Amino acid sequence: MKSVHIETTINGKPYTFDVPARLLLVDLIRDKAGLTGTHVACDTGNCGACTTIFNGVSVKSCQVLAARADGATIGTVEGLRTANGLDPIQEAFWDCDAAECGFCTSGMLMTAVAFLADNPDPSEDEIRSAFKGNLCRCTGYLNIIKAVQRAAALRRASPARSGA
Amino acid sequence: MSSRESNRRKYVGQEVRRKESADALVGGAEYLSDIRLPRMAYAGLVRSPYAHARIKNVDLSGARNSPGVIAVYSGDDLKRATKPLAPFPFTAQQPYSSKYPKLRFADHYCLATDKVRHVGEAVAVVVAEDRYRCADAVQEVRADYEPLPVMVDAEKAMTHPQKIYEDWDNNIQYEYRFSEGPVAELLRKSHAVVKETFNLHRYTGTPMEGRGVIADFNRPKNLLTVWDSTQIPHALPNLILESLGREDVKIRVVCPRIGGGFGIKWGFHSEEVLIPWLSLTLERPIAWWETRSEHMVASHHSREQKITVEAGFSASGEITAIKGRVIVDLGVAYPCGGTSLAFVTANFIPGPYRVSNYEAEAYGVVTNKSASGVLRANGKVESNYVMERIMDLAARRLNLDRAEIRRRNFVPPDAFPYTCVTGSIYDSGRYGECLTKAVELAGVSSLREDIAKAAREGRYRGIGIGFMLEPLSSLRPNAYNSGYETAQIRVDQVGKAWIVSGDVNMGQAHQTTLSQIVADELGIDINDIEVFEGDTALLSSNSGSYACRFSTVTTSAAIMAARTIREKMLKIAGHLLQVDADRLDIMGGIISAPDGKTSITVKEVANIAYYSVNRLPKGMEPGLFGHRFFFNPNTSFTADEKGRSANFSTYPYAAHVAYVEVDPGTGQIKILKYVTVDDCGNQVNPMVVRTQLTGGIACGIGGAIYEELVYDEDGQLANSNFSSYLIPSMLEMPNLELHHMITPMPFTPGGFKGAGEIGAIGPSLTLASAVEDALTPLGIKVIDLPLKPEKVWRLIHEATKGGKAGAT
Amino acid sequence: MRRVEGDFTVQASPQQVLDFCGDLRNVFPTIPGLAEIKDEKPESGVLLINAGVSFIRGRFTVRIERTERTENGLRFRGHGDGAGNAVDFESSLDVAPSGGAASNVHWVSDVRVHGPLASMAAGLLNPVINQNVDLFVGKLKEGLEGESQPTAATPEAGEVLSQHRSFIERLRAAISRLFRGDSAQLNS
Amino acid sequence: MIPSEFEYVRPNSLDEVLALMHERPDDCRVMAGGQSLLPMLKLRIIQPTLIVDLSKILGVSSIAVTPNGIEVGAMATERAIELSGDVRQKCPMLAETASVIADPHIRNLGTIGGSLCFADPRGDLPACILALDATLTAASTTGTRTIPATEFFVGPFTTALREDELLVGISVPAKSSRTGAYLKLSKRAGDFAVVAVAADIEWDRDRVCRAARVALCAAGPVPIVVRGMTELLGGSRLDDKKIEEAARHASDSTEPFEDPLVSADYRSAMIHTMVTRALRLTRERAGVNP
Repeated sequence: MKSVHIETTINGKPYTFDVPARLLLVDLIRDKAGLTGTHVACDTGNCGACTTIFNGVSVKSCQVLAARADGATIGTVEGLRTANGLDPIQEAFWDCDAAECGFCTSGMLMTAVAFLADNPDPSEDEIRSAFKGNLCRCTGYLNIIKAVQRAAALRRASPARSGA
Repeated sequence: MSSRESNRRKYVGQEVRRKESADALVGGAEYLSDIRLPRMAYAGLVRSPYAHARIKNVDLSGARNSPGVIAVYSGDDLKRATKPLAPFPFTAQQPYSSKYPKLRFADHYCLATDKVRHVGEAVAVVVAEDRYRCADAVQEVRADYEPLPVMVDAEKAMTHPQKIYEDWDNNIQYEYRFSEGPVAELLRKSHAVVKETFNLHRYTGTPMEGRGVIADFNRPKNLLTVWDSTQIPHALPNLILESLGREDVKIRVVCPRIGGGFGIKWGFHSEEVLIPWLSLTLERPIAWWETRSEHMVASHHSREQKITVEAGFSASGEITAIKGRVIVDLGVAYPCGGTSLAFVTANFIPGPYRVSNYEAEAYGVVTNKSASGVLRANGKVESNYVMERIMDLAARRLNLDRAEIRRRNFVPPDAFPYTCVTGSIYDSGRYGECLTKAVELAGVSSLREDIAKAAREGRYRGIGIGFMLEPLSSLRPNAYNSGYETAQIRVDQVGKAWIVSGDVNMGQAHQTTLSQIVADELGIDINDIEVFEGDTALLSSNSGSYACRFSTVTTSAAIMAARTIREKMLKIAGHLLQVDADRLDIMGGIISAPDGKTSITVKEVANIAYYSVNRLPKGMEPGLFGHRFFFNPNTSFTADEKGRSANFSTYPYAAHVAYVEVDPGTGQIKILKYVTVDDCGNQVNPMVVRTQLTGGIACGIGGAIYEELVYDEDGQLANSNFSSYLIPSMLEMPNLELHHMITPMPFTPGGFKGAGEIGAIGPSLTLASAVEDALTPLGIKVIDLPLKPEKVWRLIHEATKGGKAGAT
Repeated sequence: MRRVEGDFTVQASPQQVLDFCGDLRNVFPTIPGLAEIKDEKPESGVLLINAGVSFIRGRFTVRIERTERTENGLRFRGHGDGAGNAVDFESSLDVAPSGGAASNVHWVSDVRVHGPLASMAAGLLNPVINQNVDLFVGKLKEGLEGESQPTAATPEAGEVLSQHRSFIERLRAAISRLFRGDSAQLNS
Repeated sequence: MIPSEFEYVRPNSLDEVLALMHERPDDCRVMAGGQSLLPMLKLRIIQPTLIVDLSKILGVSSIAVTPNGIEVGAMATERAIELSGDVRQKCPMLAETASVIADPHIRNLGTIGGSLCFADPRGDLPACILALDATLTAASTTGTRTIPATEFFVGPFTTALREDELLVGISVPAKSSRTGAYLKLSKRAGDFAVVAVAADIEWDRDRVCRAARVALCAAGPVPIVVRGMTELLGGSRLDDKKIEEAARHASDSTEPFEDPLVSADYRSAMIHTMVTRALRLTRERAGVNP
């Protein structure tokens, strides 16, 4: 059939959709769920601006059919902020001036969330390899590396408050 | 500054966190493609697969009955309904009264009418209910073409009989000449002459957010609102109306949050007429934003120039004379500002050096490629590159140290303001000190031992030295970029300040830095300030954001506007406190007398200024409002009798030193150390300055090694998406050591010069110098760009046909 | 522009080769990815072709015409468009006797690919074009030598013939036309 | 950026998939991780009529160590292979290859089966399994068959699988003492290879080369096993002269295609450079100093 029924969870909230089979996951998030914090900056899966958390791992949501979201749990940038303020990763990006135009920032943040979950104390080289698939044109990346290192330190100091 | 003045300085100079990041970090910033309007329809463009072909016919029937389609139009429809695109950046077809520059424009409608001139030129547009079905319908349009010979070499196109524009006598769109002094004679008599021809490759800025336009025509109000991810909001109302051939419609242009520009959104593009026309015609909101593949062919490119430089030197290394010839590949003659590339390059080949005898001819030539336009430090990357290469080659020829030959030619510190040979007035600088500091901080002498050790192990390490001077904050006669900027500040009834500037924020922290400046001028808290840019309903100005003019004219207009409000607040407070106004000071929102006891808050003064106006001094108008213009200092609109013109207002500069290893087996370059010393005048926010410089250097490294737009002889672009157009990732970006000098801009209240572009100039010239130094044993000259591994490998391979160094 | 050329010897006389190839109705069935013949005349035709390789196929509407027939050669020109791409090609066939009843055919084809496809698969277009041309020449050779048994049994390198069942019947019809001797039609 | 319309089915079992592939061989397109397929769909290079999503077929994503080697399910993700202790221990070159593919986000979904069936001549895993002398298992409604890796890649994007066959497993034979290296030269770290070399050397007890396999990707229309490496390197301790000979032989026996972004002569020279470096690294990893 050319359309699919989807029951999914985004940022902890349940959603139900009936969408064309060809719909991309990034368009489900942006157009159907109205969460426009996730962005699209290329059409070949290279830029990483659409990175989100999908069943616990980071994926490029433009490289996944929305149909696959049925029964999945999804995390987007809008889910990072909790009742008691920003996630340490968001604070670290702000302190280290790791965002300028902001278009790649949501992808960078979600990559950092997934990466720090598995690497609480990463080296600089490990950070650089983790962000190989996330392009930025404004910052020149060095502040993003510092932000991830700072976020790792903040989370090690108070692991309880990590988001997503 | 007096002591009272100094404690007033609270924010400028501090590393304040960026206000703009508050919403971006939570996914709350609204970019163009995030905007949703009721009944919004989507436009999709049908683009030519041919680089040069006559359009035989465009069959729209297939698309017309495709599901969800609202309307379909071709070039002929648009030719009947609109005018050719207005000649941005000029308000008139013949802007210059002087003999040179000579410039002409072509009649382009917003869809191709008679023929297509580059791959990706739009021939038809489809409007549909949603983006998905729009993409299906675009595929159903059948266009028949009759291929024509394709021209992809600018130099050949200059004399080729095949015309890209039938009504032109040749393919030259722009011509510029300059001559000062007996150059030919001096070159003949020079001790040494270095002559090279540099082929600089085409690349582009690819902001993460591509271009996009949404237009919504409200017939009852006769109001057309245009959302546009653009750097020239204030030029667009006139450009759109002129190109639509209409006078009656009110236009409001709104820049939503912009995801990067870098000059690629400084230009007038066909979609900025087509989408508004569709909304006027269909009376529905219409949205279009480009895919990345579309961006690579439909947004402009830059940098592609062939430059020949012939420079004479005395025995002690002083420059005697320079002759330059510049050919810029302009691609198709769209009105996106590419004509200035030849002018800027030709005007600044002499760069930071004392040159009094200079001759230049420069051409902008059309070819069957996407249009060329401005891109971060356009004209300056190219002119600095060729001159720094010439200085290195002269140093080698004259057996001089590379830093020493530069010091011997620099404009000395006491010569400022210095009128250079082509007429520009360099504002202030300490060039020699800057270069010396960079060489010391990089530890060049200790690196020499490292290099010797590596050489013994058959490894190629080298040091690159580069100096760059960057002309900024420019203007042109009879043009949208007329060089002034406007700032309007209003302190409201409760003492909050609302700033509106004619500039455009696309990631350069305008909101943060303007808040810092105005908070200090008004003595209020930075969080009591809101900044608006890019909305023509709030303010009218000239063009928008380019060439770091924010640092020179926008900050100055804001400072002047703030000071008029400060003066009025002090007058009101003085009247109320019965204290002489000029003995009062404002700090943290409190206006107080020197005794520290008598004071009144800004909020109370504001309340009185708007409500209890009876308590105002006699005859004083209500309200706290300042609106000032600030013109580019030390510039002139017209060239003098010798053709010398001063189009740029301020001149930051920098020295870069790179320590690299070249892998002879693959040609790859590994950057081991990269040190910079920048002088961008006073700094509003040192953290933002460092980030802007780092981003600039990343753009420079991309252009130097990884990014390349390759056209084959059929005019097909070989890399039209992000899997083949290679932007540096985090792994390609070396750590940097950034150092600074502060030589204020003497002609503006703030003294800022700007740091947004200069980073992009350094890497190509510095890495070329480093690779050349590393391969000294092979006697290689690095001339052309990019420094991609294959090119470096070929330099080594040809120099070592005997296979000595071709070791793996 | 990509130039693809080669030559092959075939067990047919130069005259037979020129007759066979001169009538495009014989050549069309040998084109890999052929989906439908919309219009078919000896000197020209319009075809629907699923061009590409294995699962990567674009649907192209292709017009081919025989532009010239000399004493020992043939010239063809063609244009195809589909999915926003366009392909133009000019091909030439030169035939010379090469002992006994065989002849040597030298062919050259200049292929110009326009549009997103040209840039998408820039580096890969060459092997894909080469592979399709090898297939085409192989089929043409078979058509010329009148080998009747279809070669569908053994999976051809890069082309699993079972994908184009209708193609085999067309090949047989073309061969039978050649040997039924209604050559009058061929020389029109 | 937007795929054309297609039908979508997400079967729960392998048999359902095989039945579908049997009924509709002409227009059925299977999707594993989708990381190679999605860009092709978005750019409309591929416009399939039916997509069969394999993501619910879990039985074929396991990685198991067996007495005669490693069995990798076709649906195992590149990330799982990269991080698998078993693979790192038993067959480190396979883990090394997986780790240099694209970026972590792509590897989290991309599967080894998807990558092998896509058969991009510039793909990393095809060259790797050739050097490892692996065999592949294909299933269809009529049963399963094994295909040696050397006969699997038939042309660019074309494999020996029949229309109704699904790749279900890859088995890498254990070798008593082997070392290997996968070296990739690409412009940026995550890009497709300009050239990549998979080298696998078997050593006898006193560290003399008993068998050598070298495979190249992006060196031609298909991933290539360089013929005659065992004859050339066998019996040696891979001294520099032998390695130079092997590297020149590898470069001479390939004819890379011309590409506007990478010229053929540069690619040939890089085959020479990278084969040399891969063999030296393999030698080093075996603790052999010639």
